[in-house]
Amino acid sequence: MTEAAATEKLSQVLDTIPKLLLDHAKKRADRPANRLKDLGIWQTWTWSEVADEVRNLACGLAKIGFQRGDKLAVIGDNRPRLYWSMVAVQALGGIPVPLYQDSVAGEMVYVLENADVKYAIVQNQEQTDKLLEIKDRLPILEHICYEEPRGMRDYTQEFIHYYKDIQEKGSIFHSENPDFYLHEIEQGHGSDIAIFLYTSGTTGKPKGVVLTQDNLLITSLNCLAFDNITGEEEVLAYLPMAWVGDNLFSFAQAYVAGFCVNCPEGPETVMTDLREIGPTYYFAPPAVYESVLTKVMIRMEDAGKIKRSMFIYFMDLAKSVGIRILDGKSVSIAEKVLYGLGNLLVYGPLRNNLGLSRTRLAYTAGEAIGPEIFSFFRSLGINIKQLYGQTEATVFICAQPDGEVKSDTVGKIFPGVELRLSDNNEVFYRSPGVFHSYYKNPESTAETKDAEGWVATGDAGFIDDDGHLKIIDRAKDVGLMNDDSMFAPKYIENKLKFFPFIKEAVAFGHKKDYVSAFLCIDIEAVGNWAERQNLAYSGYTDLSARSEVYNLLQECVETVNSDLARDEKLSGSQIKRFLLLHKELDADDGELTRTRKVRRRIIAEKYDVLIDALDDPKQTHCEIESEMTFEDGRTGIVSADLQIREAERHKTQLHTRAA
Amino acid sequence: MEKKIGEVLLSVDHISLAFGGVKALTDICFDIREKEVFAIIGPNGAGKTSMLNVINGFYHPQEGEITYKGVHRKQMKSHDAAVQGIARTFQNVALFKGMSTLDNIMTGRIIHMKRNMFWQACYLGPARKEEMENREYVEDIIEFLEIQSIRRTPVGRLPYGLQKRVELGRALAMEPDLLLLDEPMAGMNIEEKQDMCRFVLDVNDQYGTTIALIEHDMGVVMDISDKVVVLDYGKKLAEGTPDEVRGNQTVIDAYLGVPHN
Amino acid sequence: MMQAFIFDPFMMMYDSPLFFVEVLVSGLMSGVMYALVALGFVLIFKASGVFNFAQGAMVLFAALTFVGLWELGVNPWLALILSAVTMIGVAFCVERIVLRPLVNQDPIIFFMATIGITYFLDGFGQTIWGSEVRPLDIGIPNEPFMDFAEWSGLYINKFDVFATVVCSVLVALLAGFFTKTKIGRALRAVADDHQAALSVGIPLKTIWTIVWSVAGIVGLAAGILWGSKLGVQFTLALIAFKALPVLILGGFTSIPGAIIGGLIIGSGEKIAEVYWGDAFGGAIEDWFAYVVALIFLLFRPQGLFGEKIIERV
Amino acid sequence: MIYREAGQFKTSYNSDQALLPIAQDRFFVIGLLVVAYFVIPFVANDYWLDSIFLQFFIYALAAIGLNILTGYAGQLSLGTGGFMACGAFSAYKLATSFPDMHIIIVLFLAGLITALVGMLFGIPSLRIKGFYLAVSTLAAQFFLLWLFNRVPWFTNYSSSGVISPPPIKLIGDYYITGPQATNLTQYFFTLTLVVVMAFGARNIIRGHIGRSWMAMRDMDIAAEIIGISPLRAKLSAFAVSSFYCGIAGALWAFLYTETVQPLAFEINQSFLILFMIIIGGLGSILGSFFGAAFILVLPIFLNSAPALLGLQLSGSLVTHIEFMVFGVLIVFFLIVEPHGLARLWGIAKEKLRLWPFPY
Repeated sequence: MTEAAATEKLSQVLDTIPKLLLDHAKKRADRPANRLKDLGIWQTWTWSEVADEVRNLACGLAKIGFQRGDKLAVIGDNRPRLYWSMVAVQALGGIPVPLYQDSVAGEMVYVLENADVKYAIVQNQEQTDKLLEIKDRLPILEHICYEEPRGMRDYTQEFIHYYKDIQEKGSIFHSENPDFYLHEIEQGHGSDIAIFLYTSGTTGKPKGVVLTQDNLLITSLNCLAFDNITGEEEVLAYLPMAWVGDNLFSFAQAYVAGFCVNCPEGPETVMTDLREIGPTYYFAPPAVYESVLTKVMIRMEDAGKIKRSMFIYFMDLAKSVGIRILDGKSVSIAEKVLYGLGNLLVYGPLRNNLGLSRTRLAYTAGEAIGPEIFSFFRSLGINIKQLYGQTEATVFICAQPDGEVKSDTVGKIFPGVELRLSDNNEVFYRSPGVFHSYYKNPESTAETKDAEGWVATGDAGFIDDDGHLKIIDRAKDVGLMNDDSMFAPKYIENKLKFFPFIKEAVAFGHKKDYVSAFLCIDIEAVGNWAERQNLAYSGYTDLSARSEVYNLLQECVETVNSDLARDEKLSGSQIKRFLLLHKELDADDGELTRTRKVRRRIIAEKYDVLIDALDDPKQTHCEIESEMTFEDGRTGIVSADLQIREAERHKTQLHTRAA
Repeated sequence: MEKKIGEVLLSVDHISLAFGGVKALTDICFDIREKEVFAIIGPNGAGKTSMLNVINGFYHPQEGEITYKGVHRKQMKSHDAAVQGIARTFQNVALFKGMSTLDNIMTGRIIHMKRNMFWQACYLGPARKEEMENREYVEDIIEFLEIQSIRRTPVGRLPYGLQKRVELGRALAMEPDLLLLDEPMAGMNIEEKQDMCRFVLDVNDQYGTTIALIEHDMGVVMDISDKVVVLDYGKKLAEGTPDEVRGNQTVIDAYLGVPHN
Repeated sequence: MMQAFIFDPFMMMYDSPLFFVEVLVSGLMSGVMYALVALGFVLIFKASGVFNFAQGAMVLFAALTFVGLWELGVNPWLALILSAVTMIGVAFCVERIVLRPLVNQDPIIFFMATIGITYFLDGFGQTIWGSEVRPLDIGIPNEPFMDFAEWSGLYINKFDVFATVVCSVLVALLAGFFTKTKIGRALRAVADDHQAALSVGIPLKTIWTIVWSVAGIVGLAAGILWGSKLGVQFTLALIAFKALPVLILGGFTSIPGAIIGGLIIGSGEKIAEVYWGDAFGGAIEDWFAYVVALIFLLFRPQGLFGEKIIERV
Repeated sequence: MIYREAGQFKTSYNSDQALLPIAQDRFFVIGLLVVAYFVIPFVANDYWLDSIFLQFFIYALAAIGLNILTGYAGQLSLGTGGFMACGAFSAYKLATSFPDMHIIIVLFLAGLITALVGMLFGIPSLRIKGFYLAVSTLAAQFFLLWLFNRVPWFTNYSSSGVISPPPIKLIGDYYITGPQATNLTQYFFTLTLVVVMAFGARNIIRGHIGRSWMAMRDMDIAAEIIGISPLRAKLSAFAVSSFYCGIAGALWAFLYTETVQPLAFEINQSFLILFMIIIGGLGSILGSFFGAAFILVLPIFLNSAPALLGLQLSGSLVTHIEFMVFGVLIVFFLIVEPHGLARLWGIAKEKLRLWPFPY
């Protein structure tokens, strides 16, 4: 049949991403689909161009032997060509497996062989070298294809291909057998497996979450309806492609809604690129918002007196008025006028400088976000909302509808999702987004997903009066202290981390008499504070050993204690003793996951000396020697003598905390 | 991989140069071949820079002759040399302080831009087209040298290491056949030196440019160059592959200033 | 036409050699005056590398002050001293207010700054002393030595001779000052490089103040001489423009250059005016000097006595 | 503060290298033009149209000319007046010899002739630098004025030094010169001319020619070694600069003073224009406008200020004070802000873009 007719036929059932692509190429041929900041400008591809690129790539892959069901690894920064490769693979009925581009070769091996990866498309020489380094341990890895030719001219091995050469082959192949490509797409269906996403795994080896086309597309559709997202949006794709969030927000949704995905020039230019693009729809983990806020505050510290006081005045105003306006609550004329003025003088320019002036909708998830960070952005008039989800659910479980936004909940149950709580407060859900299985891992699959398709999140939480879900902690991490009071480490740690001075915190209390904690200072914030106190210091270790700094953080800890004291469930878990770690927790040292989640067990093993010292009330300080990885990848031993502080604890106030 | 050294590109034939009474160069001869990384080394005041100045026509030797691409020349203006494909960088960075990184590199394209005043003034058609083409070429260089983030920064504000990189970019923009580098690594830290070495090799490799460089720090040179000439007090001490030169006693003496006894 | 340019002038010279000599001499005399002004430029340029466009203005200002004081009934000698002091004051202010903040700027900026000073001094002087023309009679009659004339038939102006004498005295003094005194040697050193000057142990700012004062006093002398010739008025400031070509010829850094350049321009100008003026339509002094200088520039940019600059990379 | 750059991304080099890449700037300029074309003509009285604005435009044009030479190409010139005179007289000769030649052609040719003369006097710049050059441009100043003063051919042998340009039609019955010319016609004509030529200059500056000038200015040796021929660069700078000055001179004589006389172009005129670019900003087209406006408004202010304070000052005294003030201002700007008002403007703009952040 003719190409046109075929496309026509396909576009009736748009149940896979490749079919959606063909549809867009027809309906919105000349609208931008992807942009990439390259060679100084935003190189743009329209939907029809993308369609051709993808077709050529797909045909090219087929030409070098890509079969249905083959797995193709995608490794690199956010690049249109890498996104295309995922579509191309799906078009051929294969399965793309995006990997975290910053993980070292050693870490990649497991995923690559667990996923039976046969093909790999990588960004550049760096990634190619990683693969070559481990190739002999991956017998089935057949072909490597690189996107950026820089420095690749000496790589003459026949199994290494240049992206464009493959497309070259592809276009020839296509002209030889024109209906191959469409035929392949035709065979695709919603129930097909769309992608493997490896959960970074706070514990043990990563697991390959298998998601189907339906998972992605149906969830996307629900989300579009929920937030009325249109094809006019502009998004910036800057989060790791291997992470489910990026897959949904800047891949699946883009293909469903047909909006434009922009890729930054490189990791170091994200902020400027963000500012240039000014996305209308934005997603970031709390960490990003936090660092932005910190930067804003630090920069304003250096502003002139008048300007700073003006800034402070209007920010206070915004906190009371801005949020109400955003939630559509009533505000007096006077307040409206003042806010308008503030908008002219502060909020507008600020939004603009942060690149968020066009942002209709911003999401945050993954971790709890600090209340003042959250309210800061909302008071600027940026509609930032929280959602609760996980890879296994294709992200969405709960989300905050417009006008019902709170800093301490993760929102209402998402359309199409059923939710129930077990007696130990663990959250279970069932939804169209529920994952197919863990790849080659039936037992974990069975553990997590029961016969009726209910999935255990492993999170403990409860539904508040407004029907919002409130997450306390990982269910298995919620421990009991020797006095049987409940101990929710994550909850406490988050409360600590909400202070700009504290970068990371780890609390211990399970089966102990009292709670104690490691704190890591935020070198940027504390360093700045030190400068203002004109307190000289030589580096991170030195700074965190200063008693002035200890005093500073002690205040934070005690505030948290008084906060905990308000909630009789948690009052018992106030922090008694704490110390400041001599080094930052670092993913390279295995202390954090790539998504910067704390790896509790590993830390517990590594720093057992410190924990013992904390548990022993007599000790006031403790020697520690630990290995750390430096910027350049070399490792070395750092040793320090850390002092231990006692924090004041409060009596339980009998009234419960106000929501 | 093996790279092919080509024909003689430039040959220096019995060159002598003097300022007033002072002899800067005496009877220097050597050949630079295509695709070669050619190093001129020697202690301070050995006449290295004067040699480069002679090659790109800034100084005019009293005696001797230079043959470039088979053409003999005695007198020549340095801008003619540039047009014939000889580019260079300077020992102490010679960027145009008033301009941004981008503009500085764009100046390197001037010899390739021909549109006249009139077209320039209306900035239409040909002039604009020409501008865009050259911008594209320059952007490639910017990416090649990994200086995207400072594209719009006035060069005056850049740290020394980056300035040197921009200067290299400007020279590359001329699409030279022969690239003269005057102490490209002077005053750099180890890291910057390594970067610079990488760039020099990549230039030689990707653009196939012949490179003649002066270097003070012997170690660096030996790693990257195919051929080395050693000058001292304006005279040629030795010539050959890095290893030959390294072995050469007179060179070692001259360099380490070991007195003969 | 051709005849007017090529033939006639030489005929005239041949016809009356005496007249030619007179023209030549008077030319040389005014050349001496140019030299005097040029001297001021050279001093400052030598010591501070600044091309002091304000020299002319200083001449005018000095003369105005002198005349002004005299008219106020001050004894001329006292007036002379007072004006000298004023010029030193000016030098002091210039160094403090203009030069010091601009130190390490490139010369062209200094040059433009001195244009600023020019405007200020012109305005200031005339604001205080008014702008009407003031005759100045220092008792030297502007007439030839009659008896010498009778004896030789050459008419040589007393005033010119006086001017020449004053001028040569000044030059002699300066030469001595530069070669004999410690400061003088320091000044020469500065010309070469500022560090050297410091090593001599004299702070740059002192040197600048001194040199500007000296230039000011030379200006005063020039002002009085020119003033008593043309009357003290704004046009004195324009003398500076005459001195520029002299500098080009003589080179910016050479005192003898200034003198000889002055003589060449002075005499050349007169001769050109007298013999070729009509052929060109008169008043060619306005530009003659410049064109000479220009042509000269093309062949010897550094001037008769200036050092050649070797450019380094 | 007023800048909202988020979302203003460039998808082509063309838009990236546009004259005014930022939308807000575009609006601002467009706004200015609208005011200049549709507001001022209808509110301003003849005095303002004829003296202030006309003079302003012409000065701005001359300042642009000098700025090209001194600010961009780094060749100091004190001969501006001479070149303007050259423009004025060549225009006069053209207009009288070819009565029905259109004014635009007259101006254009006058510009070209001046350009040639400029190049002639620019030749020494190949050998000499800085104030040596300044001197050679002074030569141009004196020589040219003498020429027009003394050689009767230039004044068509008219007995009086003062001669007025012939009336010329612009279009239809609209006269651009002579008694029938209305201020409004002259205003619109000059305005348009200035706008067009200003953009022209800007375009040349941002192209390879402009770059070669700036390269010469910033470091001539390096410039030569990257293949810029000093001959080309310097002479082209002289040519373009003189072209602008020539046209400015012609306008001055034909439209503003409506008499053609060397007196109007003597050395002080040259200095005045030099001051404009120093105060306005060396190496900035915008600065040329600032400078022109400043130098123009200052005397008016000085004249009216004493009266406001109730003082009575004689005209000559005011001129002297004017001299002093100019002198002080020049020194002040050279010390405090060598890049003049334009730089201040630039700084203010940066602050607004970063607002509320300090950096």
